Amino acid sequence: MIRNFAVFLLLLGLGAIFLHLLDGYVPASELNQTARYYAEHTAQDLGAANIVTAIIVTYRGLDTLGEVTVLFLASTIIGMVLAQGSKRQRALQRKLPASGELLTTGSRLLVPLILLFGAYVFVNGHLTPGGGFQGGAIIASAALLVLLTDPLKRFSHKLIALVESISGLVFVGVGVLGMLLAGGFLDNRILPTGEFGALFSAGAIPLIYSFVGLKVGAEFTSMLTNLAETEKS
Amino acid sequence: MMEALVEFNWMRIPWALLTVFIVFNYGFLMTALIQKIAARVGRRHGIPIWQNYIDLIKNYALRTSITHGVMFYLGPVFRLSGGVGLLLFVPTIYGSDMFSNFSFAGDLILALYFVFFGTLGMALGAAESGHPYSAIGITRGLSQMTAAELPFALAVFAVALQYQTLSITDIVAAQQGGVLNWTLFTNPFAVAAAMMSFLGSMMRPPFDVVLAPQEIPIGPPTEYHSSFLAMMQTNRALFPIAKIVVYMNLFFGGAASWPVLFLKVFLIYMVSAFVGVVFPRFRVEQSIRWFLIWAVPLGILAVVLV
Amino acid sequence: MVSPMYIIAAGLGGAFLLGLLPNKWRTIPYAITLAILGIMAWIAGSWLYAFAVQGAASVEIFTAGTQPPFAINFRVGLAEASLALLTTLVGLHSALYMKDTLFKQGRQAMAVLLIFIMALCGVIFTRDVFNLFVFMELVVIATAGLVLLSADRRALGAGIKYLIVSQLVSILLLVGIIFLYHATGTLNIDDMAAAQVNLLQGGAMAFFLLFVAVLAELKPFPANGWGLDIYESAHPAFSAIFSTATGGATIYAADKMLQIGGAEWLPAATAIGIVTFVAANIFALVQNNDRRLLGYSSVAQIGLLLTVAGQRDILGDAYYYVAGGILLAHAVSKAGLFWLSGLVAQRELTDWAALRSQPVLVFAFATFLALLVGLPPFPGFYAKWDLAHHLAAEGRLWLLGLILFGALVEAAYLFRWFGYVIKREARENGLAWQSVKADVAFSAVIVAWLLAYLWGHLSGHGNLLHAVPLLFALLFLPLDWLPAKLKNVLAISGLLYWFYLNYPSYDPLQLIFAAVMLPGGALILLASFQTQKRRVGFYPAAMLMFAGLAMLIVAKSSFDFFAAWELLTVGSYFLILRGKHSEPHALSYLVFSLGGAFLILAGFAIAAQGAPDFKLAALAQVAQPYAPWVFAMLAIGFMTKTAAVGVHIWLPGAHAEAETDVSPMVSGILLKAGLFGLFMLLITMGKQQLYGVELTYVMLWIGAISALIGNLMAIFQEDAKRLLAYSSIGQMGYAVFGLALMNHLGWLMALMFVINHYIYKSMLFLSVGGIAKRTGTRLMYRMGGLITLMPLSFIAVMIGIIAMSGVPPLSGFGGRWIFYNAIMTAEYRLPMVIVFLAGPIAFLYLFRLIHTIFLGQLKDEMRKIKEAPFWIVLPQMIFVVALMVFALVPGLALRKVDLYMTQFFAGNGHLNWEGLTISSDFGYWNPVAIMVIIGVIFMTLFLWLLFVNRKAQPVKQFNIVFSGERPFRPETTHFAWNFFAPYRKALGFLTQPLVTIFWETVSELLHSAADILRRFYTGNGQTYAIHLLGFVIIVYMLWMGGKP
Amino acid sequence: MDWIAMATGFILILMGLYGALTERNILRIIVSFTVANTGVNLVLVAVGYMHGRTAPILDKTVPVAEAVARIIDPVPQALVLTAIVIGLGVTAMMLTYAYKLYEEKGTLDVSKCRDLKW
Amino acid sequence: MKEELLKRIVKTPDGQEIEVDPLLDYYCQEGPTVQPPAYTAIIEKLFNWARSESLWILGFGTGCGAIEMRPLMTPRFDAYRYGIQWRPTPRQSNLFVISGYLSTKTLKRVIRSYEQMQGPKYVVGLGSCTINGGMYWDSYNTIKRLDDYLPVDVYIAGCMPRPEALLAGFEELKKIIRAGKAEGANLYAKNFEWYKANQKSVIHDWDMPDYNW
Repeated sequence: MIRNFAVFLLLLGLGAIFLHLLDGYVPASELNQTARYYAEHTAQDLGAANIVTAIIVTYRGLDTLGEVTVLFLASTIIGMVLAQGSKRQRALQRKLPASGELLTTGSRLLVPLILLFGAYVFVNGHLTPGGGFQGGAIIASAALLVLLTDPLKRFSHKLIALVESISGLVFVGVGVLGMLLAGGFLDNRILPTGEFGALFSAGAIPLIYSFVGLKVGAEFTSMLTNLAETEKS
Repeated sequence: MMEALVEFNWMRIPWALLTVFIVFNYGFLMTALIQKIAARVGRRHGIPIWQNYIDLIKNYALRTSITHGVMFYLGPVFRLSGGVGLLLFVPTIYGSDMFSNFSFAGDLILALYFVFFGTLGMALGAAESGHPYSAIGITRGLSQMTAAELPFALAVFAVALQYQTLSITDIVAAQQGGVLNWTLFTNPFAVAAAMMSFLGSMMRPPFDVVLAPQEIPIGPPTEYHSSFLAMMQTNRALFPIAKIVVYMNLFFGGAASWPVLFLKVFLIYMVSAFVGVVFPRFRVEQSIRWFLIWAVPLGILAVVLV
Repeated sequence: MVSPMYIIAAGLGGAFLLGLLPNKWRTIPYAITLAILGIMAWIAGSWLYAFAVQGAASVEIFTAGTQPPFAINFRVGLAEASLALLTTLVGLHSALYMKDTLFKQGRQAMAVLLIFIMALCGVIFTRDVFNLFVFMELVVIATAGLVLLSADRRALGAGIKYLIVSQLVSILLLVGIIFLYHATGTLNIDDMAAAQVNLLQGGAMAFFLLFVAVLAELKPFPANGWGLDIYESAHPAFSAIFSTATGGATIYAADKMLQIGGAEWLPAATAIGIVTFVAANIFALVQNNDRRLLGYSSVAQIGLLLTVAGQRDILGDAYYYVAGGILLAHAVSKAGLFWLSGLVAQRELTDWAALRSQPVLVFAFATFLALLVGLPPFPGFYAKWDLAHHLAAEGRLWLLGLILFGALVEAAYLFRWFGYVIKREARENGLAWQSVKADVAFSAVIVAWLLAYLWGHLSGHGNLLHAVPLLFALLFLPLDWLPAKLKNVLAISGLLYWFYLNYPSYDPLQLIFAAVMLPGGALILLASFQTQKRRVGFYPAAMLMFAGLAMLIVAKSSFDFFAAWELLTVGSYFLILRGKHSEPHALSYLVFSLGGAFLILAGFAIAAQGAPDFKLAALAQVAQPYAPWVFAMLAIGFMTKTAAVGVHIWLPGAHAEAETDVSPMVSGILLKAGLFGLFMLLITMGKQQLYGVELTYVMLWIGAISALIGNLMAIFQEDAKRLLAYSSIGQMGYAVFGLALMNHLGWLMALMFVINHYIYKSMLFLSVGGIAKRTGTRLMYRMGGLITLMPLSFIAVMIGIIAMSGVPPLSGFGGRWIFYNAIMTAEYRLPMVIVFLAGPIAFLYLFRLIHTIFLGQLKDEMRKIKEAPFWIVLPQMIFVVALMVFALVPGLALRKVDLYMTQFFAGNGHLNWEGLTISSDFGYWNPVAIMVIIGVIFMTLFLWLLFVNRKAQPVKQFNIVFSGERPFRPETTHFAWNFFAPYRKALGFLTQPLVTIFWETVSELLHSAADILRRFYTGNGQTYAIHLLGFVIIVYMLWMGGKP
Repeated sequence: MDWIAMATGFILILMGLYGALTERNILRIIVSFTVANTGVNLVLVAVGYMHGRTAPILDKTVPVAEAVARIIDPVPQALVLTAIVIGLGVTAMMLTYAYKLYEEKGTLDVSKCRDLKW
Repeated sequence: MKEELLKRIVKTPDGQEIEVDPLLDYYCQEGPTVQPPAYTAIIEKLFNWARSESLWILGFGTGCGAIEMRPLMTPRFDAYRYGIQWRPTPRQSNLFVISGYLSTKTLKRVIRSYEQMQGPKYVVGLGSCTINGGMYWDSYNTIKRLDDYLPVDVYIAGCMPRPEALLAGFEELKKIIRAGKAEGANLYAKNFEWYKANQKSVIHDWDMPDYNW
């Protein structure tokens, strides 16, 4: 009881801090220097329509690299932790009722569409809103749908790991190439920026972002499958 | 080293022996006289004056003796050499070169610390005898002596400060010319403290628990006999006189001639006799407390006020 | 030069590459991991080489080809390169260490490890705040993953707590970053620093959140429960990385944050740092799980680093030297200790005693502790010295005091642990020995000594490892396998040669101390010939002590003096620790000595007032407001070494429990170091007034009281060595009293005591040691009647007690004579009273010593014992001869120094030495004449008695008059137990152990406070999160207050 | 009016934290932390919002020339994306720990694993 | 034989086993030797005169005569006038006054004290009990003739002689000493075995060396 009351008090304090922040907050009237730079230079430097993607992939490419590593890390650790062999066999033998008619036919129809839509999203990352992460999530949702319909379905871990590692290596490779050929690590100008708005424009951004999409999709699916395979009940 | 031997006045040795002989005889006679006076206080006739000589001869005449080891021998030797040494390092007769003995070598501090020489040796010898009573006697003697020495050391320091010198001959010289400039009158607190400590060191009743005949048979010298005892008897005659000579020189104006010395020594000795005859015996912790409560404050006063 | 970006690329590339390999493979992925870690280390190392050796400027690395504020940039300077090298090396070694665990877990764990190290390097290099957040989160997740590697099942709980708290931290961090971005308009650290965050609208509040979040990562005091659990339960190799690399990287991140925050935030960082440092150290006092203790210690060290970071404004360019020294010392020692903990099977502190089976590991353990506590010659020592000086120069004394107090507490519990290792009995399978793990641990030792050399080289005060005496001492480490006799010859010749080498350069005062310490030490070392075994560890420790002493005497600057002081303290600690039951006593000795040493450090720091190289002679010119404080501190520091009353309780145990030949070394020689210090102090600073009280007058009283108390307590001891130890306190009290008289003869008396005390105390300790070896006991009442069986020891003890009691013929009387002449001209008289009482009391315990051991009744079991071993008796006989010579011709030693001292006291009261008589203004003393006269009287009487008793019948021990009865048994007739019972009744109240009770209550207070307060960590993850939240709120309320 | 988004973000954080710190069951803690993370993401985005401006996508409606005047601040958008992914990573870790906790201790109560204390 | 006097094996501090026989190890086994007057007659006459003038009595009172010795210290009789003094230890005393009947138990202590006295030592027997057993003539545990066990110099008859008789006895003893005939110690040394046989015939638990130095 006292703990809850203590937590409540502390959160009131934190609330005070946030209030302090809030009333000290004055929304900016126009872009600050970083944002203005991005707004002006993204188009002709990188040739990417979606400034956010440009920032994510090139300007703050290292963050993205970090993110991807976070995901890779999470999936490897889950794989490491849940990879105890014995549980996997027990999970297979258990008897399950067949999933509903609606679900099986629906999924059979929707899965390819979702996959296609996911691919579209991460391919056009530099033009339309969205990008590698969003596309990967969509692909993973497809995998989730498949698992929902048939919980005992096993994806081949080898394939997922392969996709994951290759896309990671490509990402790092492109980064290193950026350093060798262009201005710095993860610089996208190793490929021609092409004319503004076209599919094959903005240098290496689409390439990086699509591989990021594949990698994220692979990692999510591996996480999901690992969690699913160790399901007891 | 050699030139020191050459200029050393060889005549000093016979004079020193003469001093020892005089003091030795005077010691025997005076201690017998004091015992006779103490006896007369008890309405007894008391021992004949020359009894000490007889006892000495009788002890040397004893035909057998036993020994507990080397240290047993060294006990009385330390004791007597302590007594003789103390006598010789202090000038007995002021002014006469003959009787200033070897006082050229050391001075007040040597006298102060040489008292311990005899005590240490006696303690070692008695301990070698292996007798528990002698060990108990020594612990009592040493404990009492530490407390007794403190007022004396303070008095000596006060006197040294007063006369700004550590040489006994200078101190005696400063007290010449009339009774009034004795230290007794110029620095009474020091003398009071010194006399109290004098009582403690004379092994007379209030502080004679060390040699208590009934309680632990005469303490340290329990195992000593025949010629060892004879040597101790000579020291028991010689050592008090030597100590009193020091007291006399420091506090009572020294002695210009032998008769004056004999008289002063006798009177100082009588002080402890008077007190000894009247008072019962203190336990060791009582005597320590007595010294620390009564004698030491006087000594501190002497040191601070000088 | 390869761009540091490749470190990141290599780390990531390797991780993804490992992803490709099939699960079954083990050796190839492991090889890849090691290779990549090696490459990363090589890159960092090459950059460090570029900066350190070629002195290149720091380099900016841009990503994405655009200027920093608009893209993330890395900066690599000297600090970053060294930190990166540290991280990668520790990562590599830990990978080597965790070979079996990694093999069991497979390639995923190796990938996680690679990413973990890469992320840490990222945190070090990045100059972008959000990028810093990303790398920190990477570190969090990698840590959560790697924690599960541990064999300890409780790691799971630790992981959960860690994740809960890091979630909270990441929330605060994110909010802080975005609002800071909103305020400054940029995410780059350097731009933010330029933008004066505190003045901007809402900037201070945003920075506060960011600052608090980064600090929370550093495990500050109230909110560090979660960190400690990880240390306790994770795999030791991971804990090594976690405490060194993560600690280092995060502290560097915090330092970057402080650059943004500017000077207003430094006091906050200092406050949090010092609270963490002191609290963590106090909590560590009651730990008995080794890894949790190491956890507390690393939290404390990180707190200290934060404090140092908080002082970066006053440290100026020395900042990297001090912070680097402390950080690297912490890193290498923690890594080494965690790796060692992997070798020990059980987790109790006492189980580490199993290390004793491998002496190399014990040496490694000692190196790591010395490195951590900051003892010379390790970097921590130089760093603490400079830190203290800068703090004192700025007048931040309370901070200096807290740091030194924390360091003392830390030294206490670490060396208590060392005592367990050396002394406690080891279980048979205590050591889980694996050669790989041992090699990794030992590599840390090599790095430690390299760092020691490097920091010495960089320090402005001259490299300690260049000091010849110290090198000579360290030479004995590799030579430890030689037989003891050979090493002893080497040691003795080394000491004598060093004395001979420096003989012309000593001034008379130094000559006396040097003569006592070096040839004197060689003389006592003679007694070490009697051991047959190899005596592993004795000679390095002994020579370390002697090296410290040799350097102390010739020290010119305060740094050399203090370094020598700590060397001899450490050397003597290891020496005393060798005794069978000396563990608690050695610990109390070390804590008192280090306490004193830290006081001296504080004193020198305040005296220096920022001067880089402070000469000892400059002590005289210290400005008035500080001079008395400096004098007081230095005097107390030196008096802990001479065991003045109040700080004396370590001495009896330390000297009594030490080995036979160590006791004389420690008692006869080591106490003189304190006296030499006091001499140096009084020569330079002379009389000082503090609040109107004359400090030398206080010293006079302290000297007198310790003389009285020392002698008084010596009387009632039943153990012979304790008796001698207490008497040393008394004699040192005399010497301090002489020094405090502040006149020519007083100092001469102190010197006389230096020589006298060395001769007779070493002699007595050697003889008592020899007797204890033969009779198997030190209790006096169980011995007795040994005079016939051990005549040489008897002669030595008798001469010793005659000299010590001050009875005329021997040299003790010389000391008393000078004492009397000295007090004649002294202006204070009351302390004399106590010293006069202390004089005769010395008599009592001396007689007790000789009576109960040699005279009295011989016990049954002692009937057939032989004389003490030859090598113990030989030095005693040499001492007897030395005593006789010194008694006869004191001028030999004192004449030159007497002239030398006239310069200090304008010639009043000096002695003149014509022929054999020594005369002062008041009296004269002719030692030769006295000796001859007494000798003649003595011999005549002795011969007369021998002649008269030539037919005396020698009898045995029971032929005594026992009032007609037969003595029962020798034990019952030997009067020795409670020897001075009446004295105890009379003056017993003076010997109440008040000081002991005081110090015990202090330590009891600390331990119980720690024990109660540590319950604060309840073990519940949510409670830890609440603690963190509370910490944030408190810091907010305390610091932000009304700020915008 | 545009402070509503940020205020809701802060409120979401406080609610999430309250849930995380008082709930015993680890799954509920994970869920409340996710709520808190969404709150943070909301605040992140809200900071970047500028009144009367549009998304930073340069297409036909927002030509490159007047981009500076028409688009909102793109940087928080980029940051929020990374924050979301990192939030997901930490949540995945928490789920693994929850799974291991249940497997080890057989319970989902966080306060049960308190053996590492003092 | 008492337990503490039995031979025993003792372990020394360095582990060996040594055998300790208290009677042999703690006591000197030598017998007494005849001590002839060492110097010329004149010196011996002087010594005898000195020995007679300073008789130191051992404070060892047995039987009912000890009470008679006390008045000698009081003003009325004052034996100090004659150089007679009491010494608490046998070492320093020359005269051993056996002041009454002697049980065998006390005889054992008397023998020990007598043998611990030095050089020319004299024994004075008080009362008839020392002469012929006195009124305890038929008692099973008293000594009938003191002379069989110790060389006695003077007997002072009376069933407890008064102090004046004691003083007269001491005068008698002085005469004998001055005449040089008080050689009891040498007599004891000469017929040591005879004395010892008599003593052992009466004392059965003989747990001390033959001659107690």
